[in-house]
Amino acid sequence: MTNSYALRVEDLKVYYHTSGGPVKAVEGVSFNLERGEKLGLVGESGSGKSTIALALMRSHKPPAIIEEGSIILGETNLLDLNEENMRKTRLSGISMIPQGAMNSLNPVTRIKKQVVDAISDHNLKLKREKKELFLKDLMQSVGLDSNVLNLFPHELSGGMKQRVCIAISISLKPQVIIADEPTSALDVIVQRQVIETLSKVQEELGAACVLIGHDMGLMAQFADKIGIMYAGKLVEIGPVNDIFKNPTHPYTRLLIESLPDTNEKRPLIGIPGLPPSLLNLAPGCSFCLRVEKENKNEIPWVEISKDHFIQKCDICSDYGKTKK
Amino acid sequence: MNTEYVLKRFLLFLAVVVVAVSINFLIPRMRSTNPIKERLYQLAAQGGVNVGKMEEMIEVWEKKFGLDQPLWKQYINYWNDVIRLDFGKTIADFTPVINEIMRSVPWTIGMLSVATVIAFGVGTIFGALLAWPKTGNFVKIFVPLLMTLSAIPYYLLGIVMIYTFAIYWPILPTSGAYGFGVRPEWDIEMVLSVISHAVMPAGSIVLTSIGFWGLGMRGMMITTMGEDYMKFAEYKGLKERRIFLSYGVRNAMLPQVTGLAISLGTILAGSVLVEVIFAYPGLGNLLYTAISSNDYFLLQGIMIFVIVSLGFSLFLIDLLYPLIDPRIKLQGEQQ
Amino acid sequence: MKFLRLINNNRMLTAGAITVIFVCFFGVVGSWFVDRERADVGAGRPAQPPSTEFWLGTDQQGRDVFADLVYGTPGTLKIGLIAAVVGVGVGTILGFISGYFGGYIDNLIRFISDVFMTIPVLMILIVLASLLDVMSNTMLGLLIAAFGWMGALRVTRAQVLTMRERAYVQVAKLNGVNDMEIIFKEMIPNLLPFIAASLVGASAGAVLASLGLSALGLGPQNEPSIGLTIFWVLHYGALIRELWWWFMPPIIVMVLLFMGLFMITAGLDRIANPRLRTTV
Amino acid sequence: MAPLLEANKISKEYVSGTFIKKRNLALRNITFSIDETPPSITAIAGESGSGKTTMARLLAGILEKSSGDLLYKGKPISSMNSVEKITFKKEVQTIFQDPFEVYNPFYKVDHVLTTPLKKYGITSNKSDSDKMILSALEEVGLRPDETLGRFPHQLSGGQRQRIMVARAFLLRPKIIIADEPVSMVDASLRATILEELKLLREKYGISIVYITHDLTTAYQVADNILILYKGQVVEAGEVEYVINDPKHPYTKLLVDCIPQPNPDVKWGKSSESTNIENRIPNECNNNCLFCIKDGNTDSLTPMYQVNKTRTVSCVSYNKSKVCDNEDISSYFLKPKI
Repeated sequence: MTNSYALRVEDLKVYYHTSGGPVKAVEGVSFNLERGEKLGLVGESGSGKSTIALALMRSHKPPAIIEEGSIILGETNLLDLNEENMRKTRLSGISMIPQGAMNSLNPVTRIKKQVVDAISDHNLKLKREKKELFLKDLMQSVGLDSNVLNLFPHELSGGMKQRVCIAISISLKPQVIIADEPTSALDVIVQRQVIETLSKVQEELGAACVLIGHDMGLMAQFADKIGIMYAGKLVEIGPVNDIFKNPTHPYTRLLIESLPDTNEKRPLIGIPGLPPSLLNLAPGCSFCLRVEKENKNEIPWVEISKDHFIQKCDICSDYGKTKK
Repeated sequence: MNTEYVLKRFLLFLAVVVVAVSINFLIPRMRSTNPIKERLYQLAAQGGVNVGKMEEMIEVWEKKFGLDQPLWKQYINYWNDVIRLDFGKTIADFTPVINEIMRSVPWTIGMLSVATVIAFGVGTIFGALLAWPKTGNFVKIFVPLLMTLSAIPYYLLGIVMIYTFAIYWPILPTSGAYGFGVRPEWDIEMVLSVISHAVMPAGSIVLTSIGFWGLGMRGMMITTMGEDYMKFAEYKGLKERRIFLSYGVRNAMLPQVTGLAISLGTILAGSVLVEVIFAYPGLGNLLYTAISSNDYFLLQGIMIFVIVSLGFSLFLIDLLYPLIDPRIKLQGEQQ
Repeated sequence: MKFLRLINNNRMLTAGAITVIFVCFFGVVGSWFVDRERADVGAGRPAQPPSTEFWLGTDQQGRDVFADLVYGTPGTLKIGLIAAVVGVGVGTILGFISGYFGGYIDNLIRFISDVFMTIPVLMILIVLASLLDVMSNTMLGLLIAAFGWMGALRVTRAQVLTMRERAYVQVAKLNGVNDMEIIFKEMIPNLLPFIAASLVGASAGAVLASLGLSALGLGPQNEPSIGLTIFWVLHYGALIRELWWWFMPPIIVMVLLFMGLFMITAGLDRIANPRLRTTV
Repeated sequence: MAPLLEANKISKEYVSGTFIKKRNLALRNITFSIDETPPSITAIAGESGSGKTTMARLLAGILEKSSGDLLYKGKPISSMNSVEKITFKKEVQTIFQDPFEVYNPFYKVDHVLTTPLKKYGITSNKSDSDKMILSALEEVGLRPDETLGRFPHQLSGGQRQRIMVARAFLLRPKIIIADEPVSMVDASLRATILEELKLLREKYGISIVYITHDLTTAYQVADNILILYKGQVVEAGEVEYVINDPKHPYTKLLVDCIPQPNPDVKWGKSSESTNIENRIPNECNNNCLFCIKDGNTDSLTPMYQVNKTRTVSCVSYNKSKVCDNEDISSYFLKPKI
């Protein structure tokens, strides 16, 4: 059977095994990405979004263990690959733009070597002139001059460093690019430049992209599709317009209502309570716990409109709804 | 290179030299008695000292210290001698102190630099492997051994080694730098003799300092592994060997290399006791001779020589450091 | 309860502490069994192997090796402790002044410490010790301390510098807390593991230096210490003459002490630097 | 009536190097003030390196200024006696950015609440102080049983930051300087903290200086806003107009780069370049900080008053009147409370 999906994640479970019991960082997350599609994965700290990114790269470290599920890149389940094949798949099949833009490049090596390292460890052999041309094109595609190649990381600004990271990440034309809060340390102007660069190269490549973050504004600008993570679970996923116009899960709804904008001044309403501890979290609806309700039943995954799914809990789904 | 940085380092070097020379100048003048005269009279009383030579010696001493002159003049004269490397003559055979020093220095540098480099190399690799999660357990068995050895003072290990390998099982020579019957020429016999004599003193230093380098490297490597560029290196799908060497070890080693440079710089002052215990004819042993025979000029000469060359080598290291860490140039500017 | 958990979590620290305490008590408990006089010259026949009368034999000058050890160990420990407490005390105070107040005073202190760091300490000690005619263990300790305060200064200064910029110090200022109270109530509690580690490290360094000086015959000659024993060992060629009962016991005691101190440092390091809290 | 807090031509220069001096002018000649009534919320916005944190620290008296005067109740801080200084320290409080760093890991969170009550001599009576702490915590919507008696690492970032708001409130200050109070707090909790700051102004008449890089929260919270660029105020005035109708090319660029949480308002639609060089107006005489590349210049473009509540430092508006009052806040909208 062939499918058009670039990435299919099915029922992914990642637990951190601590002395106090398992911390269910990712609990049964499933989503699909078509070629060229941009998914924004949103959640607060500890919601499991960064753990998903690590698991997709299979770069999670003990005590984190992928308990169950599958990560299917094109036709291959990444969880079936051996270490060496997984290494080769990184960058060539699935690549990741890291969070810490400031420190993601080796401080003592010139940029050129850091790019070439990545290429040569994937057995891509180019003749000298061809290589120079390749590197120059690569730099140009992220809007950098080719003389950046001869510099050290500390000679670049934050935005330039992050562009270099993007350039490295697309150098082997992966099918999927993951970007974990790629602009968290950058100023707004540079943030826009970096996100636009990412958007441009991703479109040129036709790669699917997962942007992980907590800034709904950035997601609205970038993504085609948005997934909301809460307490290790994907609680809602859908096309970006549906999510903003018709947020259905109570957490999504409150999150979007709490966002400040520059249209009109209004009272800001935050989400009450705190997210639950993921240590030994009981099954059931975890948002209920935040608003002092309880639902221990299995929460069904419901498609409420085309491609728009939510975890539909009968108890809390109307929580905090203002009558319109 | 950053001028501010060079200036600061050079000033430090000058200060070290000035302080050392001044201490050397002041100490004997703070004592009520005159150590050289005392010692010479003592020798004369026992007989067997060439009276003419002794007179000459006292003359040299008087001239050198010029105690009749005002203190500032003495101080200037003293500097004059230091700059010309004129440290006076030894009591034992009236050879110029600088000649004695120059004869000892190569032995010390030769033996200790080899020992230091070996310990550094082995320790650094060990340390890096210890921190690397995928290293096999067979490496980790060595940890307690290394830690134990690094806790032992090298000269105590030296004593145990002499007893074990030179006396109990006499397989290595106990003392000296080469065998009695061997003529100091560049031939195989001489080389073998030098090596066999250096094995134990160098070995005691290597064994006790591998742990120091290893544990330091392990700590740095653990810190480095938490860095973002290590994570990105993994996302880049690099081969593990490359991540380990070009990304991990390359960065974790920076402080280690500074440490190595400093150890190499301090070699001259490094291990008096090892040389004494193994009767190795280096600078440390010369210092011991100077102390036990109350040889004032020799003592002073060694002190100044060591401190100046040490200060100078540390200054050189500071200048060379930007070569291994390209960031240092910038850091100097940013502060 | 908390203490028990500390013992369990930090076995390195516990093992080190037990070893050091054992070495310290060795002198105290040992003195119940042998008299001070047996550590003097001529207490027995020279160079006798261990027997029921002399448990560890006698040395070349007829001292009881066991008694020498029992009365020499505290001497060595005393030198180390004096040097460490004085050196770390001075270093910590200077580090605080340097880091907290900054400016010219910081530049000056740092410069002096850099100069001291560059000077080869053992060599200076050797020369100074050779000039002092009569010396006691206390004097030797102070002499070593004079060259052993820079490590504590560096550690304290670095910590104070980062702490000074920490927002909690700023908040304390906003809360109306004055400089002295900030140092003692906000900073020192967080510095304790570092100060303790410096203290232990400095003790080890001081014992090492004192052993070296004494072994060269530059230490106190009239009070028993392990270093002095080593000096006599070298002086009388105990190695060549295979008098193992003479030179092995002091070496073993010192190795135990150094290992204990080393383990304590490693244990404290794990408290102060959580990043190293992985398996050893 | 003299303003409550007044910065008069205040500058801050950082100097480094022992032999070769390096100078970095972080804040240039800024004059502005905060009145006691009506209590106001003023946002100071800019990117990293704009000098906004320097500004916060200067206003709070944490940092020493290089030149100019900081006056509280009409009196320069530098010539205050100790009693006046304590009053200033007590009445001008700061909330810091990082809600973890502000706690000494050695103490329970109670420490930051009990200390100021003791040190400022507000009460030494245990039951009084407990009562005050409880009411302050309730004011910021925290349950005392969930917060008191715990160590900082046992609380969430949002809780910790709200305790800091409670701490500031405990001293009944006249001004709170909030230095990026929500940038390190999760999105779902930001709204609550900002709303509390607004409440403190409305209920207790505390003026707020809100330092931020985020123009959307500035818009929601503040009455007026200052935009800082390289240590200089490039535009100031009523927040509604500054954000929705920016005048200075830099403010325009910043506003263009706001990621609006609305998929219909996309960045890409404003097709103008995001490079600063391309935003320099044609008529520019290349004589202001914005237009000179890596520039350092002492001749700053004057502030022009473009309308009643707005001032801009850009040559494109040189048809407008040059501000005759140095104090930019004199052109601010007076909030109605």
